[in-house]
Amino acid sequence: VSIFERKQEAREPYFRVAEITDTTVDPSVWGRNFPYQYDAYRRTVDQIRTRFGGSEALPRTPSGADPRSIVAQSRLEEDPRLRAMWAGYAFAVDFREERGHAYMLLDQTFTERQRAAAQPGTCLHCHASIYVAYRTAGGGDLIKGFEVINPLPYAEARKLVQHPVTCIDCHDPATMRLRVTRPGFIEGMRVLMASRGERNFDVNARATRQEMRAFVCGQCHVEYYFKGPEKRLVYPWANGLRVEQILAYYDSVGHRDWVHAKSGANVLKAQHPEFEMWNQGVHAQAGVACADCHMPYVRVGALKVSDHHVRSPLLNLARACQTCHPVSEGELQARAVRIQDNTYRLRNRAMEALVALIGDLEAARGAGRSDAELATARGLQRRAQFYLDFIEAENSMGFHAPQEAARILGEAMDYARQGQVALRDRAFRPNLP
Amino acid sequence: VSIFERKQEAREPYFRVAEITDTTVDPSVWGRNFPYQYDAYRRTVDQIRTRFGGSEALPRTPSGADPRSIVAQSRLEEDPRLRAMWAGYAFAVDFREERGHAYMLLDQTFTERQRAAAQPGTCLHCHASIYVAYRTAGGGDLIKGFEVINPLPYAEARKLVQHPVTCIDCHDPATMRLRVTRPGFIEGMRVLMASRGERNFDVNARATRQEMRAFVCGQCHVEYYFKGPEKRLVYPWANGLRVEQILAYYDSVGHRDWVHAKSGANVLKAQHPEFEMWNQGVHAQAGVACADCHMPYVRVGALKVSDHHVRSPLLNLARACQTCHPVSEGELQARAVRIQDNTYRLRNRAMEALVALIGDLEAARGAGRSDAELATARGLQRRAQFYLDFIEAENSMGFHAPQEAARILGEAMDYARQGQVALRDRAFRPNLP
Amino acid sequence: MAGEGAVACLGPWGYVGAVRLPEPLRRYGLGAALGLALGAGTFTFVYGKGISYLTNDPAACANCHVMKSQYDGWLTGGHHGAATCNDCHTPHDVIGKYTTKALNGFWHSFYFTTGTFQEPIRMKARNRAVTERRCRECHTAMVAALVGDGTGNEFSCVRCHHTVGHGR
Ligand code: HEC
Ligand code: HEC
Ligand code: HEC
Ligand code: HEC
Ligand code: HEC
Ligand code: HEC
Ligand code: HEC
Ligand code: HEC
Ligand code: HEC
Ligand code: HEC
Ligand code: HEC
Ligand code: HEC
Ligand code: HEC
Ligand code: HEC
Ligand SMILES: [Ca+2]
Ligand SMILES: [Ca+2]
Repeated sequence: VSIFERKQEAREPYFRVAEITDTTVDPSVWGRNFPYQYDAYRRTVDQIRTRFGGSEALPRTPSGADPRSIVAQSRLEEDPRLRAMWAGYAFAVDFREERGHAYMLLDQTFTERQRAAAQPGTCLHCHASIYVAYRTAGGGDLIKGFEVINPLPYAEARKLVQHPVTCIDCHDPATMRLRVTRPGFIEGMRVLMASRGERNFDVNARATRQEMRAFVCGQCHVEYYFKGPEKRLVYPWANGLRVEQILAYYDSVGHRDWVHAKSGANVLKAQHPEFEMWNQGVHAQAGVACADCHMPYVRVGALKVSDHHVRSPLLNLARACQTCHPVSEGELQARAVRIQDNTYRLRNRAMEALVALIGDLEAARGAGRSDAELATARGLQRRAQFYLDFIEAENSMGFHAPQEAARILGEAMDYARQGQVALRDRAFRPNLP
Repeated sequence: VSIFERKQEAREPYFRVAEITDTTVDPSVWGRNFPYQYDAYRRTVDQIRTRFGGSEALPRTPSGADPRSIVAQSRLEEDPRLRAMWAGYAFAVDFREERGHAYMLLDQTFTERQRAAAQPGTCLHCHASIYVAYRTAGGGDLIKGFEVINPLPYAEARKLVQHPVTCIDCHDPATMRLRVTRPGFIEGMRVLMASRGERNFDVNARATRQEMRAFVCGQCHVEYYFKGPEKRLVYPWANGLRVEQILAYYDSVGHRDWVHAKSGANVLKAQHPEFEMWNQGVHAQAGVACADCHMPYVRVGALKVSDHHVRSPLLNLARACQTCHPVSEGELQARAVRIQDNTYRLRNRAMEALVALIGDLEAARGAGRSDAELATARGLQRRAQFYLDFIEAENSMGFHAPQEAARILGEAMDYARQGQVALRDRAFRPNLP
Repeated sequence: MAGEGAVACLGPWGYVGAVRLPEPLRRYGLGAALGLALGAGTFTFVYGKGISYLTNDPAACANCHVMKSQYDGWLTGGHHGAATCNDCHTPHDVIGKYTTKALNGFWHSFYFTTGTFQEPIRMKARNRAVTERRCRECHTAMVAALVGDGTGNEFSCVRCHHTVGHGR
């Protein structure tokens, strides 16, 4: 590249060679206008492992039911205690390390969890470019389309989409400005802000640009559940984003994800609460958004573009961190890994406590003790397990909010061990939050 | 004036009007050469409270035994559960919020802990300008003097000193360079470095200037115990600075501070491990020293000097934090307090767990259960209590190392609750580190 | 700085110091790359207004867009009326000044043209030492009491004042 081109580029960032509208799903069409972003976007197929993140590319023999020739490593094999924690739920059958965005639709379609239980159309909310499909199904109305697609059987809904998350899910095609397109997030933010005294919050109208750099990710990287027979996707934020506020919400609506196969407790599965945990950390407090670390600016000639190769920042420390932290990559790596190692050790302690409680409950049940006798301990299992899973399911191994992650794991141990006491002492009164 | 002299002048902005030597204890003499530092040093008499730090000036009626007309607030009254934790130990009689350096000798001399138990000369190591006294008592040999003064009865040793910590304790009078003068720290660093493979570590010879800006504080703001009948002051760092490494050391030498009055357990008191905890935080990892926050630079006319008014940085946010963190004071305050509030809530949960275990042990003992039956639970009390006290006694309410503080409190709960299980189930095998 | 992938660097005034070889030189070999480097570097130095290095006008530094954020930061920063880029980034003495300018000018042009520099751009040890000295030269009086222990065991100003030049 010669210097002439560089000067040139600074003045002429891109050409609109293709027309894109609010129904253009295919990213390759957008890519004709924005080749740098598109090229990077396609690189989310890369699989590189970090100590706790990224992913490993494991070859497998494709079968009729699952044609994938490469999958990410199984987390169940890495830590078999997870099977005890999720006994009786589809997650105990298949749960893998997540990988790049390119795989989201494939991995959802072919996970064994699909065969272990019948899944609804709701699943696609976060695994496909479904914005246009919602609008079409709703006759132009996003929310209506959402309500139409949610209760469909997965296989049927699956026919309505073709791509993993694409440009249109995060961008307004006319201005390229960020926007959120996901009903779950739009409604979740509305109840959250209502709990803070703001009624009828409209996230697309109200969010700042910097907030949007986190909100587009918060569309999917959040805890959720399917509400009622209509299988509506709901983000459980009516009381706030902290783990105890979310659990209080589930308790208040009497929700359980399943009945634990060993203990008989009404338990919950936490799922990727990155957005919620990030919110509790000092980075969020300082206004640092997901995109700052996961899509840092990269220079292409004279232009600065956002790296659309969304991935682990630990594979990209210079750009992801050094803009703000003027220290060496080795030092940054060390700081992150220290936080993660601390979290990991504590997670393992908490896992021991939980598995011990589950074992005790199983034994007590086997010994024929009544549901009434087991109620307190089961309640404590529900709580301990949700807290532990909140960190287990969060994908940064504590990095997004180090103190909060340790706090939650600490409390998880407190509840699990109290459950063990309760099983041995009917007079015991637990100390809840 | 020749150009040479000009350079000299610029390098030495002070007039050496008074001669100071390695026996000049009186800070007012040093103050004639270094008036800015001396004036600030004297302001450590100020008492202002922050949410968790600083101190409150409470008036009291002086008595013959205790002539102080103002003391800091009692921590025992703020949280009576502390009396249960320390039952049978002098700390359950009197324990107050610490205040400025100006009070250290006074507060030590007149604390009721002096009357609750006979204290040795060792105490003075950290509450008086004792460097010259050690050298004198040792005939010029610092360590020898230390060994002479340690076993003296407190009242006798007390006569050998007059000042709280002064200039000579941290500075070389000839060059004004920082130095450490405390045998406890010198020996502590030696065993610590030996555990990392470095033999015969001489801290004064080896430390960088930046390290010294923390080491001078680490002379006193550390966990310690009195070893053997010679009452030698020992910093328990032979395995490292983390709480479990310190406890492992105490276990290996069979040390206990006292036998718990309610439970009969062999327990330990943790004391102000600021240096140890700071070491686990991201600030230390980034090379930020105690003096950076507690003695930030301050402008006096055309000069800038280190603020010798050592105090809570939350009373001085602009200088203590803003140079490194270019955000508003309100925002900095919010970040610190959020960390502290999180720690405080977790500390309270851990306190509940510990007090519950102590209650159970007391009841079991009252019911006549044998020492053998109580052994496991008592061991767990020792561990839980030391962990909790490590954070309780650390004076930053988690700020110095937020994640580590939460980690330790979390483990404290795990051990305390396991103790409760053990009391109810003789077959129970605890999960230790 | 010397070590693997480093060579002694001859500036216009003789031996200057060891310079870490950039990636392309290490990859393609010194001899072949040097010709290319000189050609490309000189070309950019002229066309890309590398000559800016020889002036004191901060706007000249911003001739390279990769210096723009620093320029913008400097415009609104505390040193705007007090120090130019070169005041902080080149030594005070004449020889040192032009050696630094020539070295920086050459390498920056080279990197800029080949596009091989790592981003975000980080100040390297040699330039850091220059800047640290410059702080002390202007602020002698202010910091005399702090750095005057004569041990050479001085600590970094930028450790705390990392935002002074152009923010971060
Ligand atoms: C200050 C930087 C930073 C911010 C802000 C941030 N993250 Fe992360 N994130 C990280 C780091 C570091 C990791 C750990 C990566 C690893 O272990 O390889 C991580 C891990 C992840 C992972 C798992 C990645 C993997 O490779 O397996 C996901 C998913 C994720 N973050 C999503 C988010 C979302 C969503 C947000 C905003 C709500 C966010 N992050 C905000 C730095 C950040
Ligand atoms: C439409 C839903 C959706 C949106 C929007 C979304 N993600 Fe994801 N993300 C996923 C899914 C699903 C996966 C897992 C894919 C798989 O494992 O097959 C994933 C995976 C990731 C990973 C893991 C990559 C790895 O190598 O392990 C990171 C990091 C990540 N997302 C960050 C982000 C960030 C940052 C944003 C916003 C800029 C974002 N995501 C927006 C659904 C989404
Ligand atoms: C609220 C958004 C959301 C919904 C709804 C959702 N997912 Fe995901 N899914 C994600 C995100 C984000 C990831 C990546 C992070 C992770 O794996 O923890 C992911 C990862 C996955 C993965 C790869 C990792 C693994 O767990 O093996 C599979 C498979 C998957 N989801 C299947 C499903 C199925 C099946 C459903 C419906 C029952 C579903 N998802 C519903 C957001 C969602
Ligand atoms: C998961 C969300 C997400 C998806 C999917 C996504 N982008 Fe982006 N995009 C972002 C974010 C975040 C930014 C930064 C915007 C800002 O700072 O305001 C961005 C910025 C851009 C910009 C502005 C220039 C820049 O690079 O900062 C362009 C152009 C762009 N994206 C094009 C695309 C194209 C083309 C695709 C599809 C191939 C795409 N984006 C897919 C999140 C996304
Ligand atoms: C856009 C700015 C920005 C980016 C990008 C960024 N950080 Fe930070 N980071 C901050 C700020 C601000 C703080 C809060 C302390 C401060 O003010 O310096 C912080 C704090 C931290 C801390 C203190 C620990 C804590 O409590 O979370 C660590 C460790 C850290 N960052 C590592 C990283 C790493 C690793 C990356 C890259 C993956 C990164 N940061 C990316 C701005 C950033
Ligand atoms: C990055 C800044 C920082 C560093 C470095 C630091 N501290 Fe602190 N320290 C604080 C803050 C903030 C508090 C909380 C003050 C409060 O609650 O009012 C605190 C509290 C304290 C307190 C209690 C003060 C009071 O007002 O009651 C002591 C004693 C203390 N620190 C000693 C040390 C020692 C010794 C070191 C080094 C080993 C150190 N600190 C390192 C910021 C720091
Ligand atoms: C010779 C022992 C000794 C040394 C050296 C020492 N301290 Fe202290 N420090 C004390 C004692 C004792 C107290 C409590 C005095 C009291 O409550 O009467 C104290 C109190 C404090 C307080 C609490 C003030 C308040 O308002 O609550 C802070 C902050 C503090 N020290 C920081 C430091 C720092 C920073 C250094 C090093 C620059 C240092 N100390 C060096 C013994 C020492
Ligand atoms: C290793 C250093 C060290 C030794 C030895 C030491 N102290 Fe202290 N002491 C401190 C520090 C540092 C503080 C301030 C921090 C705090 O209070 O936690 C303090 C605070 C105090 C206070 C004020 C707060 C309170 O606890 O009420 C009293 C009183 C006190 N010490 C008495 C004693 C007595 C009596 C002894 C001997 C049995 C002793 N100290 C031995 C370092 C020491
Ligand atoms: C508890 C430790 C401690 C005590 C006591 C102490 N100083 Fe200091 N002093 C420091 C530290 C830390 C520095 C910073 C030194 C450095 O950065 O190398 C310092 C720096 C100085 C300096 C150099 C200029 C400056 O302000 O940074 C002078 C002069 C000085 N102190 C005088 C005194 C005098 C006079 C007294 C007694 C009235 C005194 N000091 C007591 C810790 C102490
Ligand atoms: C440990 C942190 C630290 C280091 C290292 C440091 N400074 Fe400072 N500096 C400060 C603080 C804090 C202030 C603010 C003092 C005030 O506001 O009273 C300051 C103030 C100044 C000022 C006066 C600012 C004004 O408002 O006029 C100058 C000039 C300065 N420093 C230059 C330097 C130089 C040159 C060095 C290196 C020799 C240096 N500093 C090293 C923390 C530091
Ligand atoms: C000499 C520089 C310096 C000083 C002074 C300083 N900090 Fe920091 N602080 C850092 C660095 C470096 C980090 C690590 C993250 C980063 O690189 O920004 C950090 C991290 C933090 C964090 C992240 C949380 C964590 O994990 O501990 C907070 C909060 C914070 N600082 C608050 C403060 C406050 C409040 C003060 C003043 C009492 C202060 N800092 C003084 C340099 C400093
Ligand atoms: C020809 C384009 C160009 C011009 C003109 C330019 N720079 Fe640079 N500069 C660069 C590039 C490219 C780099 C990155 C090189 C690297 O990382 O080694 C850089 C890096 C730097 C660095 C940090 C690199 C190091 O080695 O420490 C400093 C400081 C700097 N420039 C200052 C200046 C100043 C001052 C001026 C004006 C007198 C200036 N630059 C003019 C292109 C330029
Ligand atoms: C060419 C002379 C010169 C150089 C070189 C210089 N300064 Fe300054 N600096 C000044 C002057 C003059 C002021 C007063 C500016 C004002 O008050 O507007 C100043 C102001 C400051 C201030 C207070 C204002 C602010 O921006 O925060 C600090 C701190 C400071 N300098 C630190 C430094 C440091 C650190 C360096 C080296 C990295 C440095 N200076 C290099 C001349 C210089
Ligand atoms: C008052 C002193 C001062 C002035 C004036 C100044 N700089 Fe800097 N510059 C610094 C310091 C200090 C750093 C190192 C920052 C760090 O390490 O965080 C730096 C770093 C840099 C870097 C490397 C990027 C980095 O963060 O390491 C570049 C490029 C640069 N300066 C260019 C310029 C340009 C161009 C100008 C004029 C528009 C300028 N500087 C003016 C003090 C200054
Ligand atoms: Ca992954
Ligand atoms: Ca205090």
